Amino acid sequence: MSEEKWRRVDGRAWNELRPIKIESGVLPNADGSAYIEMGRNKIIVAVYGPREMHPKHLAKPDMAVLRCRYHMSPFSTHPRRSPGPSRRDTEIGMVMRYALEPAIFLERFPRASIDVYAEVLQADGGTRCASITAAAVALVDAGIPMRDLVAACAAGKIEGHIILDLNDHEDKYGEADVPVAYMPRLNKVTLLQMDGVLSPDELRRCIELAIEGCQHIYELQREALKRKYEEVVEEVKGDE
Amino acid sequence: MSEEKWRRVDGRAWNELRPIKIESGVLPNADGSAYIEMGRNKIIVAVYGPREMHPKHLAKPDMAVLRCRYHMSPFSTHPRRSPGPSRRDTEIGMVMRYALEPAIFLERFPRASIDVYAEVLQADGGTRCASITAAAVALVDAGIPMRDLVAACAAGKIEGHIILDLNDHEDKYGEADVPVAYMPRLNKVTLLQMDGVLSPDELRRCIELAIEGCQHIYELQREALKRKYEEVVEEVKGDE
Amino acid sequence: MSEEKWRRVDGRAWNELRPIKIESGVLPNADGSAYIEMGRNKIIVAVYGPREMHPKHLAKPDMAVLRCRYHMSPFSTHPRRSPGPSRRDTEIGMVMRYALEPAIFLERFPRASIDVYAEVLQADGGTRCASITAAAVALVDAGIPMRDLVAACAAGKIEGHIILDLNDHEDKYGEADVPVAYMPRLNKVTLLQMDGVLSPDELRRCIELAIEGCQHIYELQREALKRKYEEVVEEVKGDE
Amino acid sequence: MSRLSIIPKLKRRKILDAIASGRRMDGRGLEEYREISVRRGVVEKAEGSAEARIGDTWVVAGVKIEIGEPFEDTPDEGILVCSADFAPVASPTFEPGPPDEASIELARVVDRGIRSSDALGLKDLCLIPGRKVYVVYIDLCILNHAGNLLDAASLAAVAALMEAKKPIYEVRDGKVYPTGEVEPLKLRRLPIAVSMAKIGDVIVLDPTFDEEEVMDTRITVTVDEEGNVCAVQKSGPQGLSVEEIWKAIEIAVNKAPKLREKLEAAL
Amino acid sequence: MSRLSIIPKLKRRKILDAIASGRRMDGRGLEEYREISVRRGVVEKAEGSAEARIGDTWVVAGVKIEIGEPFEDTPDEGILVCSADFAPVASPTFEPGPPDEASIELARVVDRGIRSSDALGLKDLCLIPGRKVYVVYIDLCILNHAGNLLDAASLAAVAALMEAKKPIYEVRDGKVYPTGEVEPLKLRRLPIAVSMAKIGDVIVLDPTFDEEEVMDTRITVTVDEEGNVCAVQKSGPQGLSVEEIWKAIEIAVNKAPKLREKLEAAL
Amino acid sequence: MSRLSIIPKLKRRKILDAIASGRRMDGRGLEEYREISVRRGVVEKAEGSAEARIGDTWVVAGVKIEIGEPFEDTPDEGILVCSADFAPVASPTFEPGPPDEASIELARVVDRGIRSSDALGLKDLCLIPGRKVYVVYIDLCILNHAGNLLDAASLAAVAALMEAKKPIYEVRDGKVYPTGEVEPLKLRRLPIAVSMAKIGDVIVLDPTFDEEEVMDTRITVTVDEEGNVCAVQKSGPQGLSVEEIWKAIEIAVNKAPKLREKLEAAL
Repeated sequence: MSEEKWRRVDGRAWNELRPIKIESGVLPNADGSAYIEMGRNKIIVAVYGPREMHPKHLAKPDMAVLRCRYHMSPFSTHPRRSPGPSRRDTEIGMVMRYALEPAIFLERFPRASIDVYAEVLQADGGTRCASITAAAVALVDAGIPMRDLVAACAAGKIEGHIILDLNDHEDKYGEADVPVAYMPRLNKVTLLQMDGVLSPDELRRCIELAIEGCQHIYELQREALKRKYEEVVEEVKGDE
Repeated sequence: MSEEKWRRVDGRAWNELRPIKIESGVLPNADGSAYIEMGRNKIIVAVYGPREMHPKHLAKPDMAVLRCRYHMSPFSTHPRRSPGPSRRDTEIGMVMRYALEPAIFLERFPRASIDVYAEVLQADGGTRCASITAAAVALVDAGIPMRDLVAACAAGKIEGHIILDLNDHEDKYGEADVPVAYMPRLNKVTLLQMDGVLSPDELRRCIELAIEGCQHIYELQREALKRKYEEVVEEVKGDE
Repeated sequence: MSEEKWRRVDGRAWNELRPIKIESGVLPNADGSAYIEMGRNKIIVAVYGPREMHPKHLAKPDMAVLRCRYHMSPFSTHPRRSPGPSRRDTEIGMVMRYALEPAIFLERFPRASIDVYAEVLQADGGTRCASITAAAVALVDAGIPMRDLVAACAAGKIEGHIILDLNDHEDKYGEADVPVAYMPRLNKVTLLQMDGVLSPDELRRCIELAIEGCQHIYELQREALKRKYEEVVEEVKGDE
Repeated sequence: MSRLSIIPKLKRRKILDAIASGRRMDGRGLEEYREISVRRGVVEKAEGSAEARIGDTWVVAGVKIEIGEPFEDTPDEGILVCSADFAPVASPTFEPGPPDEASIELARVVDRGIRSSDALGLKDLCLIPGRKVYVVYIDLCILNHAGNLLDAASLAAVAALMEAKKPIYEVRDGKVYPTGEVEPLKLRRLPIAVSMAKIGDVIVLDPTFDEEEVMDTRITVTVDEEGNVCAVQKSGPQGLSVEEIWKAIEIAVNKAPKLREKLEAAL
Repeated sequence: MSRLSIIPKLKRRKILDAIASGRRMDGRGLEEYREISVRRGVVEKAEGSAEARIGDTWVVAGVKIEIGEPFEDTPDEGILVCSADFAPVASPTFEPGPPDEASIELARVVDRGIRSSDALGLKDLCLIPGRKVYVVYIDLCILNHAGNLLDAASLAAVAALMEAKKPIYEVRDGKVYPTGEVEPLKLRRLPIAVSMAKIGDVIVLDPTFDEEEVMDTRITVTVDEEGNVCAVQKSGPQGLSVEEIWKAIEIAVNKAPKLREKLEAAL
Repeated sequence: MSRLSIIPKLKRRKILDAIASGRRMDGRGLEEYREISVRRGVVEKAEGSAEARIGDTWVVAGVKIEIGEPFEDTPDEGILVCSADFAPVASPTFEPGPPDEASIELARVVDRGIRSSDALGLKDLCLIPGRKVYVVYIDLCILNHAGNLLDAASLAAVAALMEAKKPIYEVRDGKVYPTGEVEPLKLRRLPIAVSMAKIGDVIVLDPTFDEEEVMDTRITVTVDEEGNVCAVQKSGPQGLSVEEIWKAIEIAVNKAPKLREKLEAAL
């Protein structure tokens, strides 16, 4: 396959993820939190809840309501962004909610809200996927019972090549971008969007490639959670 | 009278209405609705209610509250309008409410709201009058008990001539514009505004001319409602 | 002291206040009100309350809530100001609240609100201090029980000289501005801000000078209230 | 409003009884204004300013004049922007916030009175067609609301315009340069708003706050110095017969000259 | 939504029962559209306009074309702005106010379908790089919401663009001058949105309002005339298996040509 | 607040008892800071950035530099814009929405410290008087709120400015052309904010979230490297005696050099 030899702007192989760093429990105030670096993306996610819904009339009698807010810091992009929420922010908050909701046992917390806040400190292509990946870790960190983790990354096409995990440049100049979120154990896609032009067959290959990426990210999520757990255990031991 | 011979930009006689088309029951979801074309004006009006007032603290213990919202589609004018509500929209919503309120038995629906929404798809002078005319039809279509219909049209003055039913051009370049709404059976004026400069006598002649126009429009309203009623009857017969 | 000889743009001595005029009870509708001119500043303050808090959830079970709103009329400055509230307005409303709150027996009116509205008709440097001075008079005029009056004025530095009560020009071109509010009987500073660069010693001298100014303004506040009281007494006598 | 909750119903009854006797609650006749005063020059920093009081109603108007770009469809005309702030100082019912229906109506009716009569001569306020025109802002600040804001606001606005001075610019090479000089805006007309309330079957002039609370409808007729009408606004939830409209026009045309005197006498 | 309050639960039960039998509540097959109609030229004052109806769903699209400045990072491209108004005429649940999540999603998915496929050829809409470009506004007005707004909005938008004419400008000395002539926007592709709902284990095409209320998730696949996909949007609170995704893509590619016929036949 | 509901009253009692013993709840002395750390360069895409932590309080500041038009009344000065976002990640009490009173105050006090001391030398940031100047944005993002946001925000802002590089422009024929080169903003002063809370009769340095909840008032004194004061802000519902003010100034002047060391040591 020619794609094996061709190299990308940043030197990665076609099916190679950017360097990823995930840390959980980074925010003392939040019930759960996570920090993710995915290439030059830097995102912090906080989870508050389950907690009493405010305003009350939005509560549901038989389940918790998941609310997701995606926000980019004014300095996260070039040029500077205006601090208020954009229509893009609103849409990404919505697709994050749909991506995470199937993984959470919402029905265990009637009338409650679970609030997920993603704050993008630096953006470099693929922030919605990185935010979902971090949010899943933060949800577990908050002790919220989950059916599965949710891992997310994009695949796409540039100069005729199908590639994994587009950076900002590839996103802008490429032919297509397909962000995917995936629950590995339940084998379900919970986020699927597409921008660009692809034949149905190329689209399938992108989705399959993105799912492979998600599987790898899932391992990194588990390691981050395990690391945190070990730290806690060591702290407890240290206290003895 | 010289006004008999003089002709307008669009060829109408001084006391001639533009072509008017009224249809009721055009929106399946609304409790009542109407579509009006008055010259090149194209407006849809929906009525929702009587229904529970939301937010509750706006409800009145002894009568329904009528709320009117007038909105122009961004593509209804040249140049394009911004989609948000303008101060003009707010004022027209208010005068629509005052024009329609005397015709409705609001006291029969304590604590309820009756919502009238006018959406202007194309504007060509006289949209507030056309909206009121359509709204009255939509209110009847919604089955709301009425003291009378309300018909509306403007009179005004251009190049020294008193004229009926100004179009956009006459509104912009004329000397005065006098929109009037009228309840024909109760013989009351429920909308009266004036823009421009008129002697008191000219103002009276404009109001009288506008009232004549309203009487004609009233017939068209009744025909539209009758046509709808006959359709319903025929449908019912067809079903038998 | 050389400062005794040096004169300011408007001819004042270094420790001289601008001409001040205070009137209380100027607004028939308000529970209390005051009008102040301090140089070319012209400000009206209205007090409404103690009254039922709206919205209710902001009420406190054991005390009244003081709310202050500072607003500049669009024509109060050059160039014209946009009519909406600015971030500066919000901050001044907040510091006004902190400046006045210690003087009021808020605990006597649980669940109530006391609303102070300052409307600046003309601004000429020192509007926050003039607003606080007028607000204290308006609170007394409203019959609200007070621990003390609050008087406010600024001191600062221009061309190396420490001066009292900066006008707009001195505020803009001076080295520092120190607005102070003061409760004379309780001997407490309730507003203290500083803009500019001062040595700690200069800052102390500014604060001391501003407190002297406040003491003088306090006499003017008392006279304004007394004048009003005498008017009332005379009206009552006149009625007999 | 014709359908009222209990307290306003009692108030309406009292007001109607008074009116039936030909005298209002405050002792005035049906077609009588409260004490009117107009004072110009109250805000020195504005290009023009004035306050108007009608009884306890108190409005301040400020005029600011700037340079701006004309609207696309009127490239050779200056711009008039009229806005009203129902400052919360003015009434226990006003709250801080964006303009509501009532303040929008107030500004628009004052605006319409000035605009329809072309009192400002907008074509005289163009410096470079399509590029630079004068923008005249009239800002209305309501300080005390005791009924009939519209007539007071209209008086204050026109008085402020009468006093306003615009900076003179020199036009050279398609650019404008301030000369440092000013000259008065030349007002071509003095539109005067006259408002009446219909309560029951009676029309009363210059309604108070209480009368407005119980009125059936209001009609404002704006009249220029030649007795022409240059704006009308009917507002409120009841209809008017044509006879009532004729009567309102007549009252307005008759009363406007007295208000114009106040305006012209103002310092 | 998979967890529903009582009435939707009953509704969901009924809808599932119908689907299980291979026929929907309104008698349609699982992969069948409601009656579709497209009409062009409904708003003469717009540069292009069209209405689309799918069953009782009714959307009007208007295209306005103006001149503006390009974005900093695409100095040689025209600008496309797509917005949707869920006018309160359209549904008892819509309220006046700023755009909510659903209307933002609608506009963004329609926008993406047109933008990704570069249907407009944005580079052809540049007059002076970095300075003057065409701005094409597509405004979607929802008149009646009976489910599957997205496909109707997408049809109306593309039909309005097909009809739209842009004013021709002459570029001279770094300035643009209107010639008074117009020419059609040349559409390079006709993207067609095809939406499906997953309810239980079944995928149904063109969901109604009731079906959308009880669905588990929705997937919209936008397809161009060569059978390429040019936008996908999965929306709703449940996941999809890859098989379900493959199936949805296949249905969309198969159904799009029929919708394109409607579009091309529209007057 | 001096009048508190029941739980804060108990908390206040505990905090007062601790203070009376000369040690605070977290073991610190009255005039002792929590652990402070400053790190520069955390957001590579910004022209400058830094994070500051004081105990668990965590603030990130980003500096962006653009070209814009000067304000009318300062045609030869660059523009400084400082804003703060109390991101809802930072506290269970923060909600998404427009800036509230507290975030406005935070931004304005940080702004004032930098502006009054003319740390940026705004006159050096002018390219073409009246036409083109540098606009320096400082955006503060609060990530965790554990009390004394102001000192942390001020540290982060100044550290980000210390690191910031501005693009160099060439001015030719009244236009500006980017050269592709950058140079550091030259900071002329390093203003340091030192905040204290008065609780009962005691002044404590660097208050925690709990201490701020029960404090009577707060005073922030911003000090430059020569020991001059360049901003003061008293905030909170109680008054201060002059002796308390003198003491607060003294503490601030004494403590600022230690914070400045952290700033200068930051990488």
